[in-house]
Amino acid sequence: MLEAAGPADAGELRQRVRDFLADHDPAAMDRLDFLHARFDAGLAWVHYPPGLGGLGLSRELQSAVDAEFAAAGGPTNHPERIGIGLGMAAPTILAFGTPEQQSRWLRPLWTGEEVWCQLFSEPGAGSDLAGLATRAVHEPGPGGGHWRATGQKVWTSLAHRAQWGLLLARTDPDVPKHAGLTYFAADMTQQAVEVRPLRQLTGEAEFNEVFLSDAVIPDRDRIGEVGGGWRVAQGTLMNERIAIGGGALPREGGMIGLAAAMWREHPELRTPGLHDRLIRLWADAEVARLASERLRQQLAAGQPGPEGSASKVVFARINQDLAALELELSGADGLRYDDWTLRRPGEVSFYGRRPGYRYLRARGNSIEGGTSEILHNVIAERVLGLPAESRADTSVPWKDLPR
Amino acid sequence: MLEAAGPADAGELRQRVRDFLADHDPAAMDRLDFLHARFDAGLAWVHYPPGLGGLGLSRELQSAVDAEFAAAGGPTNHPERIGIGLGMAAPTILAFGTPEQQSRWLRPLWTGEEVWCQLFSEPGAGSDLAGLATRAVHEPGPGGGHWRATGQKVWTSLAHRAQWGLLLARTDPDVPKHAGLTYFAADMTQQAVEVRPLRQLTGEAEFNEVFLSDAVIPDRDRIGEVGGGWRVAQGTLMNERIAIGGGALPREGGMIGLAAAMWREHPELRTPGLHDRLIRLWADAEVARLASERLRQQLAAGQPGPEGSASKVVFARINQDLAALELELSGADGLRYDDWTLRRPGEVSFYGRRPGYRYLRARGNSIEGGTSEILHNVIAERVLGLPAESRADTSVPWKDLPR
Amino acid sequence: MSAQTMPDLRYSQAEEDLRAAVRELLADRAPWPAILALIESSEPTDGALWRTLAGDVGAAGLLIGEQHGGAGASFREAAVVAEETGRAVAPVPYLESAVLATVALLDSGDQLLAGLASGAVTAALAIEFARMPPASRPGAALASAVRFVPAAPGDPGDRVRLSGTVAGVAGALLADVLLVPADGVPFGLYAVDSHAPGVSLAPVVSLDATRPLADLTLDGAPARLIALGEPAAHAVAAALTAGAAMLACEQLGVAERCLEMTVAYVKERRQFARPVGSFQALKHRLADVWVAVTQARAAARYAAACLAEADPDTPVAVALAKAACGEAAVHAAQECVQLHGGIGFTWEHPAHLLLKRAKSGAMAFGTPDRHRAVLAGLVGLPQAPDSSGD
Amino acid sequence: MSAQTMPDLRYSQAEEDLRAAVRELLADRAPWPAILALIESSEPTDGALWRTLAGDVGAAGLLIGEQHGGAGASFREAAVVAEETGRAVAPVPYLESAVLATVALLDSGDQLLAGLASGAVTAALAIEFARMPPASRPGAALASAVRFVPAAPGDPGDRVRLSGTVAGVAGALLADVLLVPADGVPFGLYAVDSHAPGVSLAPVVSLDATRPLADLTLDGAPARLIALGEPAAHAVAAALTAGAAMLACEQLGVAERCLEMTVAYVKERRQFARPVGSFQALKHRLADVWVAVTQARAAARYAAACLAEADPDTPVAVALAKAACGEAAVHAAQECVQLHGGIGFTWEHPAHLLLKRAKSGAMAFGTPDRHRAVLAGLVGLPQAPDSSGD
Repeated sequence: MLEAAGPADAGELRQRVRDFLADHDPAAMDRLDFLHARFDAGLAWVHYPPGLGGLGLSRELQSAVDAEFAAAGGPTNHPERIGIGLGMAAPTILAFGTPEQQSRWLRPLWTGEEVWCQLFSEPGAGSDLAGLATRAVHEPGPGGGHWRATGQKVWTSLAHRAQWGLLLARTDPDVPKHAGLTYFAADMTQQAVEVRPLRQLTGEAEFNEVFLSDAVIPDRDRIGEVGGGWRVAQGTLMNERIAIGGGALPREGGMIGLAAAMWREHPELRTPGLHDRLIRLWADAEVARLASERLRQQLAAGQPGPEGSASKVVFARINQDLAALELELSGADGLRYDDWTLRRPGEVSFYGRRPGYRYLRARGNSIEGGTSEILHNVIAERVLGLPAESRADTSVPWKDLPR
Repeated sequence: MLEAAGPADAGELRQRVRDFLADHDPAAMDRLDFLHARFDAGLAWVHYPPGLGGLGLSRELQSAVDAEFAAAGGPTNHPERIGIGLGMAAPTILAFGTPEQQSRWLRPLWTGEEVWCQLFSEPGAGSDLAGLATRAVHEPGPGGGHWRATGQKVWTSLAHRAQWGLLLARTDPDVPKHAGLTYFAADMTQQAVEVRPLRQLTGEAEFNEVFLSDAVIPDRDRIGEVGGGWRVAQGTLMNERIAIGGGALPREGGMIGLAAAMWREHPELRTPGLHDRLIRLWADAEVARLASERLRQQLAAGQPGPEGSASKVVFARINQDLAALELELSGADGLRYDDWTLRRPGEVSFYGRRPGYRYLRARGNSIEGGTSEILHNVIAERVLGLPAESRADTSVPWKDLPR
Repeated sequence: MSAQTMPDLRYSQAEEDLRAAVRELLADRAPWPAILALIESSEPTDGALWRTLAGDVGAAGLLIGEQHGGAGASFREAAVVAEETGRAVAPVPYLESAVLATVALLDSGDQLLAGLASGAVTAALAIEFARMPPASRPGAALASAVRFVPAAPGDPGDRVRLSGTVAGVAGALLADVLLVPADGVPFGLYAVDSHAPGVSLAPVVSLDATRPLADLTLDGAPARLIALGEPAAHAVAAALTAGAAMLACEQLGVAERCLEMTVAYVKERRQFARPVGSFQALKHRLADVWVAVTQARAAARYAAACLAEADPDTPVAVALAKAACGEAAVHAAQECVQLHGGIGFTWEHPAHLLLKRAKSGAMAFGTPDRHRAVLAGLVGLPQAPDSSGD
Repeated sequence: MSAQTMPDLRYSQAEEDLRAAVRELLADRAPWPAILALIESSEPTDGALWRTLAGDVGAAGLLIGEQHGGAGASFREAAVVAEETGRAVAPVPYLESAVLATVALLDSGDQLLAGLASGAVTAALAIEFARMPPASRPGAALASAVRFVPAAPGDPGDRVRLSGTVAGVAGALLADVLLVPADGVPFGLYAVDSHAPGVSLAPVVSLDATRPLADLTLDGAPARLIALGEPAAHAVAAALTAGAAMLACEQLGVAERCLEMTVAYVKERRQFARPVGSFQALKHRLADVWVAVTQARAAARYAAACLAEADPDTPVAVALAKAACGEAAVHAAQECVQLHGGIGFTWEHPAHLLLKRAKSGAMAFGTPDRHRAVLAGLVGLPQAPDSSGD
């Protein structure tokens, strides 16, 4: 892929990293100081603009940069712990934030000093996100005044560790539901925000419920226009789906690698029926990997396609089928579980723990980040142009909708 | 199953057949004379009422009667050639016909002297049967006058050999579509009825198109009330679905037997992946057979269940998957076909000819007699009680519907 | 079994009456919140509920002859109780004690049967819950890791001592008596008091927390001989076969409950200002679940009927039912979680109880896949040779 | 092939230009009514259209080097033409002559290449269309039923005579030259004039009537040696591998056309006073077809790229593509027929042309199932032993 942007760029970039490393010895510097310097040198995410941690280069060049830093033993920003910030908040802030917001938020986001979470779903608004009920009311004051938000959010990863929450709230109940939403960054550390663990069928509490009780949000932390929150949220969700379904992996990366390894290491567990399922899933997983790669090449070349929805749908199906296969392949061990104790894991992993956990966790893959049903609708209506479902709910004021 | 009605009945019935055979030597009698006598003795279909070919007994007793006649070498009415008459017309006439109609039609129907066909579907009314456009207009006269029917019907098996057609036509375009239909028996031999072969993707013309141009139907040949045709047609369709999906078969009857035989006879064609598909389908087919048997037991005991729709859906899926499997199992031979020449077969068979034909013919199993999509709707709405699709078309006059 | 002798696949009125009694008891005593609380406790089986079901309702004695105080009923009735315990994900060892252990004892006419029939005694068959019933080679498939050792001085004549381990035994923690298959010369079935010295049971964290498993270790535990040689092998094989069939019926109940719960939810849950059950794609998927349930029900009834009549088609019937009901239950449970959306993914909602019961049950006594492989052998559809090198 | 060296899986502008030219020609010259008429005629291949595509558009010479008058393009461009001939179910022997026969000749540098490149000569590889490409044991898999016999008196030195039969050869009826693999000592590849004495071709009624097959019988037919021994085996193996990959690309085109045709139809067709494409269950099924197409496209592109670069991952890429595209095409075609309802089941509607091309193509050069079996061997996932007797 380096060839796509011309080897001169890649070489020059590698040299720039080496020059930076010559001036900044990771072994001799404080971790945060090093990360700040890397950000300020535009070597955090090279496809971001200069001044915001990048150099305005192709996204594909990042892997060369990361490889150079890794080879030199540079500290990382622990991307596995700040996935929502990197995958969803940062692109949203870049696309919809003001210059002030970008300067204020992106640096500590990237270094991991400030963790972000996402306050979208509600108990009554899952697939129908635009129907959400959390209210934000404006109170005038200097600097645009502030907003007071009240409501309940669910399925919030990392809320208990987050400094900021990407909040979608209803600011005008008197207009149709999509038009009355506004997007904010809410300070999660204030008293008016209560975070409670939400336990899943795995036994873990990977997610949280978040209760907002007159939480204060300065108007300067509003992202996008008042009433324009739906559009901003769509951008965030698109990035979420790509993040879940489209991660770049080597062959046999992810769940297929675990299943294939168990197959190879345990000849005594093999059955013919499982072999047929395994090789079908191996082929499906490898083809899905190629399709994700193709999508990434298109994105890098500025030809975004609608295939991101396909990647997420395919990922969920394959992951679920593989997890089930792995569990059945486990023989008598498949009837056991490791631990049902309520825990709050520090990071999200689809591939951690044992087969029983992976089987149960994978059931969520077709629910989180847009259910497979919603993504099928998106494909049918936006890609294939089939008629939309008849919708009684898009033209009447939100407050008049039946609930 | 004989036990269900008590052995005394079965024994008595067998004796009655033997007594009949003692008086009517099949070897010495004209075929039709024999069939007429059998009908008049109530031994045609024992579950029909006395006087209409039956004895008012349990349907399950019929197999014992048929076995006795077969053992004695009695002529049959060639049920494979008059399936629509036996499976659809007769139950409809029995349920909705007048005593005069029953006396007039059932005897020649059963003997095969008069072949019946079904004039329901139209080019513009497939799944949406109630939207059909064939018009029938009443003209007063003695004996209730007559009707004149004009329109085009499709997917009519046996139309070129039929004496009678079960016709669903619109008699009132000014009321909502379901309310404006009336059910008739139309004389297919009149000049105003033109039958053209309709060729399928198999190359055969198993079906026909039927053009009615002011065809005359005496009012005495109307079945059910004017405007009550939809209810009568629903009865016919229910019988059609049971006929397609629910035939009693021995283990490995039907398509699974063909595929299993090829597997056993051609070890050189076997592959592991096909084995997994075959044994899954063997299990599915055997379970479907048990489910059909259970349905038949419920029907015989007067406990009709909604499982008939399931049988039809399952039959179509298994038949299609098996036909595909058989074709792939054929190796190089699977790339060949027997004959594309346009032919009008004398009888319908899903299992005839070679694997290529069976593969193609099976594609129709999920379309004919109610598509699998419509049957899924029926199950979801009538069995599970899920909300009906929003229908704009059921309350406005038929003539005002967009087309 | 030919079509001519097809058994009655319907439910009799007596079976429906039994079903109603069991359903009422379980609905009353084991509602979802109670089960969710139970699985977090130290004792995830409800002993009191089990005693009521076993003794008062008579579920424990269904398969036991009247001469031993049982009901002398058949696997048809036992199947109906299994369907109901499945529906309720009931935290009781019905399958373990009233089917597995009871069937293992039936032919012996052992004195324990009276205690089992009355509900006074609960037993478990000490065999791995994942174990396939033997199909074509019963002897070979019944090897046990437990060995008998010569009787100790002072032991009565019918007593020996057993040593060895059996992993993943279902129902052992609540059992008074463990029925232990042991190898030696020859294979034998023994009764061991679960509180006897030399018996230790280590609880296992099981995927289905409502059905606790335990690893059994015997270290010279005193044992009483129940059956020896061929009768012992036959007793264990019969228990596994019956266990697989009744577990299939239990899974039919799981699938039915999943479907009902999901249908009820999608009628209530509104998104986009409509019940989500009005969306056609969901309707068709639920129709598919219903179709799978109708098919599984026929397979379950056929297996119960074959067992009840000791029909020679029983191995085919059991393999069919175990595969069909296992897949139907998992399919229904996965759709139940999915169509409940986020709420179905939470610990507080009972959907996961059904999912774990479904998936565990599909693997216990052999996966659908393994049962289809057995079926292939039974019906003469041999596998293909390995062709990956072609 | 590692992720680091992942080839470009997109289409280049040059490829899109080539696609547009081919699509325009085929739309103009081979609309559905023309194809439906053609398959009822005595000559179901459109020779004139083929000459235009081969010569004027240059499709026949894409893979042939410039020194022989070809375009010196790669399998990436050839794949795009295959996608288009698939989309159109084009009644031309592109795959047969411009891929199979051409690739068999490429390494030999034979004089026939110039004729093939210009479109003046059409050739066919005399091998059963159902034949799998050899995966791990090329030699063993290439046994031929044709035998060479000593040259007749008066034959030139490079001529021998061939006898034997090859069943189900694609593209033979229109071919000027047949390239015949023959066993003897050693294996060889020969060119035979299709009109020479001793050559007889019996047309086969093929499942895909737009792709006629023929049974070839050689009875002392005069033949010219192209390659002998290892080069001959390599040439035939390369042809089959390339044929399978380009057929996969053709099937991608079939799948795309099925999807487009179906989407267009369900937008137009009204039942219940709504377009049937507004029913959500149908929408989700069409979304599934689109997803399958996106996946198949990546697999097809990867196979073409691997072939173009002679990448060592080619066997994996071809097996993946042949399986994925075959299943996608059949899936899309079956849904095309189903969602057209009755009209899709008629002879007059073109849906069956796509269905037959899809199903035949999925079986030619080996079914998806057989390619997955090969894949299992290539990636080290060995089969399980037969367990039906357990």
